[in-house]
Amino acid sequence: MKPVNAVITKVVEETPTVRTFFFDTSFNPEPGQFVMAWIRGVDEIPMALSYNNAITVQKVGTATSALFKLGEGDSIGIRGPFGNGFQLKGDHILLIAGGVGAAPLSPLAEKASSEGLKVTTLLGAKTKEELVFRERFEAAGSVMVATDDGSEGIHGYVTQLIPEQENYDRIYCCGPEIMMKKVLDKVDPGKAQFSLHRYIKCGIGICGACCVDGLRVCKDGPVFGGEVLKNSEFGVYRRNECGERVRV
Amino acid sequence: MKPVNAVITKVVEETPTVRTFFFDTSFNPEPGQFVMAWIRGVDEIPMALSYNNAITVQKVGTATSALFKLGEGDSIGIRGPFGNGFQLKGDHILLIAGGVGAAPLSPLAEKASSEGLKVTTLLGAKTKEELVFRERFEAAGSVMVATDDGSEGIHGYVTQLIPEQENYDRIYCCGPEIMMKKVLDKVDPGKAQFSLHRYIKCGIGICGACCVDGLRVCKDGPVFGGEVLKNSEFGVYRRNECGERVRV
Amino acid sequence: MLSLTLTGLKLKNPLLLAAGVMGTTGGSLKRIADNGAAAVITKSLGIEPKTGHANPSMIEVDCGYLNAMGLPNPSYKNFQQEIDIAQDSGVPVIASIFGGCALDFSQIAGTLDADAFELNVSCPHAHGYGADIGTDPNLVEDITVAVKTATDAPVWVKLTPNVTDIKSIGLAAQRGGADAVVAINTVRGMAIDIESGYPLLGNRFGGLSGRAIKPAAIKCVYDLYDALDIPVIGVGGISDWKDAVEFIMAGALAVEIGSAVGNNINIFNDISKGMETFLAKKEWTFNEIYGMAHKI
Amino acid sequence: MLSLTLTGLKLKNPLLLAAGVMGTTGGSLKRIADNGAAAVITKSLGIEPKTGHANPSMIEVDCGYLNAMGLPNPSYKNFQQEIDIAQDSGVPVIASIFGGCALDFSQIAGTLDADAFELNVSCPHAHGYGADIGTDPNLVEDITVAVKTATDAPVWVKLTPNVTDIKSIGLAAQRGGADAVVAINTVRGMAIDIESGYPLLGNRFGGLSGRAIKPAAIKCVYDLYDALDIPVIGVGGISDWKDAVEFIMAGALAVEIGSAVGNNINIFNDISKGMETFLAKKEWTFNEIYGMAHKI
Ligand SMILES: Cc1cc2nc3c(=O)[nH]c(=O)nc-3n(C[C@H](O)[C@H](O)[C@H](O)COP(=O)(O)OP(=O)(O)OC[C@H]3O[C@@H](n4cnc5c(N)ncnc54)[C@H](O)[C@@H]3O)c2cc1C
Ligand SMILES: Cc1cc2nc3c(=O)[nH]c(=O)nc-3n(C[C@H](O)[C@H](O)[C@H](O)COP(=O)(O)OP(=O)(O)OC[C@H]3O[C@@H](n4cnc5c(N)ncnc54)[C@H](O)[C@@H]3O)c2cc1C
Ligand SMILES: Cc1cc2nc3c(=O)[nH]c(=O)nc-3n(C[C@H](O)[C@H](O)[C@H](O)COP(=O)(O)O)c2cc1C
Ligand SMILES: Cc1cc2nc3c(=O)[nH]c(=O)nc-3n(C[C@H](O)[C@H](O)[C@H](O)COP(=O)(O)O)c2cc1C
Ligand code: FES
Ligand code: FES
Repeated sequence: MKPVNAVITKVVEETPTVRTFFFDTSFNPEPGQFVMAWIRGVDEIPMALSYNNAITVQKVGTATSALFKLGEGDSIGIRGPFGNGFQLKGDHILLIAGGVGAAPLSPLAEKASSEGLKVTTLLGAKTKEELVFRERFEAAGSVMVATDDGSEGIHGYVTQLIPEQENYDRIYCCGPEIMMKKVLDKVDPGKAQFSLHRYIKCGIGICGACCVDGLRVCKDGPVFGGEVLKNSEFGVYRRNECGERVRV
Repeated sequence: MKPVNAVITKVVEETPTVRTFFFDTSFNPEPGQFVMAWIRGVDEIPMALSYNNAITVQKVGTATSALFKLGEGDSIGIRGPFGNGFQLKGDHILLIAGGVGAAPLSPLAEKASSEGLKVTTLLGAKTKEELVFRERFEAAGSVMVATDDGSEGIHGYVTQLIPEQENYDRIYCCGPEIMMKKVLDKVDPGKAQFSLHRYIKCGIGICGACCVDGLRVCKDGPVFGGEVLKNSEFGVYRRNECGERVRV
Repeated sequence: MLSLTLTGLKLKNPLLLAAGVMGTTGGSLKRIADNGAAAVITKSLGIEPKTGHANPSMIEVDCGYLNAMGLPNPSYKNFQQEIDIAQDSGVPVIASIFGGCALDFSQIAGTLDADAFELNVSCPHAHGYGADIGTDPNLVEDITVAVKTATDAPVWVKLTPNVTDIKSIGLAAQRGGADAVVAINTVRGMAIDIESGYPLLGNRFGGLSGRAIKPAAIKCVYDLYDALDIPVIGVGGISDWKDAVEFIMAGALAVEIGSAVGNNINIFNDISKGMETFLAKKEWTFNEIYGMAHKI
Repeated sequence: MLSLTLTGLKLKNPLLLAAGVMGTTGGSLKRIADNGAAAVITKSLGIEPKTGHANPSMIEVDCGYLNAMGLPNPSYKNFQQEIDIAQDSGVPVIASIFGGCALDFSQIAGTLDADAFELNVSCPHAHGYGADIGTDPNLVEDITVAVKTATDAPVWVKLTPNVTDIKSIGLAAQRGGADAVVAINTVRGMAIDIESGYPLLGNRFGGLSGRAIKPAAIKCVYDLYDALDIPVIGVGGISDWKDAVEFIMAGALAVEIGSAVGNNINIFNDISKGMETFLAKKEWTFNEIYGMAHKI
């Protein structure tokens, strides 16, 4: 599919570095699916859908900065939704979100709660101001917070909040790879799903740029079960734009 | 569409010069629609469907002769069905068939009779032996015959059989162009449909080789109402393979 | 809102009937004009009547059509009456012509009365000049010069995409005095019937048209717009108004439509309506979108 | 029933993974091999790591895909470990390589340990030899000679269709000692976003792959089979077993599959099963259909 012209209808400042861009177009994704957002003349980058018709973006570099310059009435090109989504199962689920990793998990939380599941979220960020979608997770269930600077919740990493004994049917996780690796090491991999981040070029499963071993993040993922990630490249190295191995 | 491989399952000798080739493939045409029959290595030629799964061919030249060499188990390529079909209307219809022009009219006769219409057929040929599908027309209604040599029915042209006063709701005609022109001149053009013959190249309405004035025999036809044919090239001239005008 | 002047011809919109489609009879050309085309181009006409290649001469493939008609035509000698009938429609009638040498071309253009000439310089059956005139810049220039000398009507040169560098051929046409170039003719191609091993066309291979060739055509138009000073007329795979807009943004001042006429005889009206609605919605003029992809 | 020997390599079927698709990591190459490919070809490898063009670098269009990846690759220096992982699958691993001059090519081929080399002589960013090595028969011949000198492994030369005469390039490769030619690389093309006027690729234009280019590829394979004594490997638009059979009838001894892997990672198994069933039904051998379109 060619990109559709998505006109921005609203911009919401979620944190000092994170904004949600709402569009005039709904993409009806499974929670966890992503789109390729084309900021014309600049770059095309992968973004999870945080609502049916919105992406939630952390300003980190060229394309995200260019996007932050756009407002209501401006438009970008959007291809997607691509990839798989999270598979919702069980009665009580645990969400573990680091930073803007909250973007794909928030619609999952809402879907789960609307289906009557019990939802517990562990939400981490650098500081209190950078906590993303806290209200959405709270509306869907209970929330525990960790911040790097201790400005809210526990002082430290969100992984420290993972209860040793509590009984969750499923665990869903998205955040920096190092954090996700720690989660993978700590939980029952058969119960957990992780939304991965790799350099995406084609977005449609052809070029292979996004592979974790033989698995395509853009097409077979971005969501993978913990078992296939165990003993894989995940958490060890990723590939840069050239395809060179880079330690995580 | 590319040609399908149609395997000949049965060959029926209808007259000394006309054979019906049945295929393992049904094309479910409207009566009057045609296919492009590709005798591989030889030529591709237009043929009306005389049954759902058959064409009825008069041996007149290179391709038809090559086809006559094929038998059960042999195959040809078939594209289609193409074009429009006859539009069945009214309670009592008149069919006027000259020679192998009976091919597209015979399934029309059967359809009409199965829908309870009264069917009268005027069937013409050079000689008695060359009358095509007489039994099919008889099974569908009444039949009057004309032969050039008087070996059966009246001695003369089928057009002489057209009753001056009788009340037919619709008239359907297929045969040599000169004969059809005579019919057009004699009947109420608003009531009559004619299946035309022009040199067909593409068969799909693009090249324009088959045009009668601006009308494409392969796509807008082969069946046309008498009114659009009045005061047209029809019956006056046709185009040869080069597109030159040739008097009919 | 869509009207323009193209090499001196006044057109009500930028949509023309492509050569070889519904172009053998005056009646068919007139029908297309009556259905909204701003101008119509005849089947390519040569010196002598030609029957063309054996059938199958056109086949639908996955994303387009393969044809090897083999330039069937009644010759220019028999064609003035058809042009006259087509001109009754009130739109310009462009004669597409081909030949084996510059003399053939100039003889035809010097005799026929048409509103413009489109030189089909990719005749696969040329005599004297070898198989493919349109791949040799010198021949293209010579022929263009010859035709410009023979007629006062505007001269368009239609280019083949089956070359290493289409810009060099377009520049040759421009040097020869062409008033416009037309890009592209069909892309060489072939298909095989796997049930029998036979090539699907009577001529074994042919030219690909339709949706499949649009990206190649857009690239040619884009490059020619950059390289030339004369207008580029785009053709190849247009089947809706979006395609037409894409060509114009790539740098086509007008477009021709061929294969898509088969399934929609009213395509010219449909596309012009679609373009008008689009421009109105975007508050853009035709001039603003013309060559737009080069400006950003 | 489908097994064959191709330039000395034993293949269980004639189906190979095309260069640039799932070819950057040993893991992805191995996955494709495990899913039925008889051999896999790596992403094209150059002298230095390359990031490639800005995104969008690949876009689906009407009947295929446009890509302008820009040859992103980690360089041959970092790639032996990936080849080794891929070879664990048990199938031959062919290294696709590119460079700006014969020396680049021979340096890479002389260093890497692979079962064969495929020379990508249509790098759009070659230094020294200008934009398009693969359009110049002399350069193609020189590079082929250089690589043949540097390695004992079979050498395949992959040809671009964007030339006036692909046969002349194929003959040059053959003169240079190539063991096979591969046809075709992508067809140059472009698409424009009509909502904004922007070209849809970061690089503005790119190469067309997928269904749209099959007729062009079949024609190239057909012509090369006639012109050359070495085998032709076909590639371009294959998405089911019928397409593969069509290429083999056109004269391809084996075929490569690229874009269609995206939607069907199991395509190699699917196609080999489909071909086996077809041959059994027709009571034909692989050898009977190989080049069949030339024999009737
Ligand atoms: C499936 C998926 C979903 C994502 N969802 C979100 C989300 O919801 N919200 C969010 O803020 N971010 C998300 N990201 C990350 C986001 O794509 C990057 O932050 C963004 O591409 C940065 O672009 P930039 O030009 O601003 O940064 P740059 O200046 O280009 O570089 C900064 C870093 O961004 C990353 N990056 C750049 N281009 C790409 C690319 N094509 N593919 C992957 N990473 C790239 C690289 O790691 C790079 O080092 C997601 C990534 C993936 C793979
Ligand atoms: C819509 C349509 C339906 C037809 N249905 C039947 C039918 O049911 N039964 C039947 O016997 N015949 C039918 N015909 C006529 C049939 O197509 C010709 O008899 C046949 O093409 C002759 O081929 P040939 O090679 O044997 O003759 P040739 O040796 O090629 O020449 C004999 C004559 O056949 C005609 N012819 C040849 N090629 C074509 C072509 N591509 N298109 C049209 N006419 C051609 C020409 O008038 C030519 O002068 C139909 C024609 C049309 C247009
Ligand atoms: C059946 C057919 C016949 C054609 N005949 C001619 C011709 O006589 N002269 C010519 O210059 N181009 C000819 N063409 C090429 C078209 O004019 C056009 O360049 C090409 O088909 C691409 O446009 P499309 O994709 O809209 O069909 C022909 C194309 C078709 C499909
Ligand atoms: C994303 C992508 C990347 C490609 N990269 C290369 C490459 O690095 N080297 C090369 O020789 N061909 C490359 N190609 C061309 C393919 O190998 C193949 O020749 C072309 O895509 C046609 O085959 P297909 O239609 O099956 O995809 C690439 C194609 C695609 C789609
Ligand atoms: S980004 Fe191309 S396969 Fe995933
Ligand atoms: S035969 Fe081509 S339009 Fe009818």
